[in-house]
Amino acid sequence: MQTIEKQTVEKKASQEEKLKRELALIEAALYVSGRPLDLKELCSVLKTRSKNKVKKLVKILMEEYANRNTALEILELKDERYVLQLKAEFTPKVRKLVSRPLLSTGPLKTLSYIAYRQPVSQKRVVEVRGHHAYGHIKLLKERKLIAGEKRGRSTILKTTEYFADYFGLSHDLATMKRQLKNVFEDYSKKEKR
Amino acid sequence: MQTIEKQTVEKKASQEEKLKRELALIEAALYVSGRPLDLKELCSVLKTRSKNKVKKLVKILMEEYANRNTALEILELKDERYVLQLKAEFTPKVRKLVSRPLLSTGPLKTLSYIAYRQPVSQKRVVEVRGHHAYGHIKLLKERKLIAGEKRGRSTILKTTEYFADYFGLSHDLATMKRQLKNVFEDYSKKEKR
Amino acid sequence: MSTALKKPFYLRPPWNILFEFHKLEKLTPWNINIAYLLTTFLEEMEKTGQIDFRASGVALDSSALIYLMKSKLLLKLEEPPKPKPPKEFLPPPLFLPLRYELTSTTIKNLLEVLDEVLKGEKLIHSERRIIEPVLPPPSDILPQLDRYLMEIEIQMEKLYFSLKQRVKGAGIIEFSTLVKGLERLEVIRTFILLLFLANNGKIDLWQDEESEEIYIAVGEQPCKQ
Repeated sequence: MQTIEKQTVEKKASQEEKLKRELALIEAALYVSGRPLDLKELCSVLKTRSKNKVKKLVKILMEEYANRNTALEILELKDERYVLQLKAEFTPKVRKLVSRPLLSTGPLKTLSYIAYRQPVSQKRVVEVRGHHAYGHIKLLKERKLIAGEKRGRSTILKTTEYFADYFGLSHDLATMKRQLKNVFEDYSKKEKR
Repeated sequence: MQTIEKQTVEKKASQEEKLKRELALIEAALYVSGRPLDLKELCSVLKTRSKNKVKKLVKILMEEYANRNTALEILELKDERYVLQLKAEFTPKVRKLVSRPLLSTGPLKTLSYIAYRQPVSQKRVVEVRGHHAYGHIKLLKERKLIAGEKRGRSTILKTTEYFADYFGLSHDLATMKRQLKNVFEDYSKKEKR
Repeated sequence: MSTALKKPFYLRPPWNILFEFHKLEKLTPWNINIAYLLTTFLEEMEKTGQIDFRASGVALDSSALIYLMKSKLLLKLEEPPKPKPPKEFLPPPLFLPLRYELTSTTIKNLLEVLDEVLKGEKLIHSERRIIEPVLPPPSDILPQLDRYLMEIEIQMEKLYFSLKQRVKGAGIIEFSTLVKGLERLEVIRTFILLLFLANNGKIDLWQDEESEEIYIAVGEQPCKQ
């Protein structure tokens, strides 16, 4: 006959096992999807209906990732969505290894200008970034990172919600611009070093 | 004045920092490429010429991953190549989240033809697949799925190691073609039934 | 008389600059000392006794032109410099976060499409085979074909129309049936027209490997892509 102590230890061990498996499942889901997943999607992977349980699990996983202090991070986005991605600081160092088509530096500069100055007229963007910017704007629209809006004879450009999500930024314009300012300041500090 | 002890501690800390950064860089490279990388590629990310150093670092990272005991693993393949991937047992559980195809149908057809007939001249591929194939070939090269080689005035196309890795085929051309033929024949037989 | 044939002194440097306008354009006006040029020009003219009022006129004209160029440059310098647009902060590029994504294409997908591609390849093979054995050397037929070729568009339309009628809109007809009872030259002409029609995508052609019969498919065909 088993003693109560032994039973408790075994139960604890099996609970830990279960937790590990569930965390691994969430990690697997975030890894393969390569996009933000909402609680519903994560629930379906874990075969549970409890959003609360999944939320707790994701938080544990996020913390584990943060503690490991490596190249990957799990972020929480608006509306309780979660994404696994490479930390931005590593991007320039490993970009060349990506086999998917990426945007090159030119369009990315135009994007950051639009994000920083939005809402901004297309005319102004072209003045500042040069005539190549027409092509960049087309490309950025195709990728749904920016959207244009006709106002009289001019086109006003803004970033999209998809853009905010992709970068884990706020959907509120003022907050986003503040966030971006911090990003750019960090960046220029690093550049100066 | 600093004591020798303090200096030693500081030196050790900075060495640990450096190690962490290097491990994170390797992790970053393996994560974004999504394919096996050889020591040369990893050396270029770490900006070092010492394959031995990189090998040691990858082994440490492999061990870390093994100890974490989660959904991801780093494996060593033939010819000192390393890959970060989802453990096979998790694939069935998260497959439903994977919906984006590697390529759309047109380029995929061109790729399948090149794989089956390789080494094959670009001219022949365009003859069989039509003029769109020029665009497909460009795309497939960008995605590192095929490579072209000039032979006199014509270009000979072949699939890459990445192609073989992606579809789980041999790197040896003759073996790969035999594998493709076998699977293909099995497949056509089943279709005819 | 010999002096008249000799090149006048003012066509030599440094005075030649006043007489060769194309050279003038290439020089910076500030580098030309007009006072020196004109003084020495007069001195030289007096010394040699080659008094030529036309040359003096041209020299004067050129001097005026150089003055004009100099004053234009001066005016340009005096133009108030345009205010520089305030320097705007240009943020660094925003690199998109990199996320690995597993893709859904499997080897089964690859082989599914391969099947279709290889069917297309077979078709091209047979089209090629048709071209090689059936055509007699061009020298046999070309002289007689001249006028015919000029009317080829009309002939193609005629043939396409009759093909469509024979298959009642869409369908397949054998080449042997199409040319039954025709003379050899007519058969060849019909065949060439078929190649043109196939090239324009109006019809599809293929040849049976064993019977060597050529089949002509007219109307909507399943897309090759």
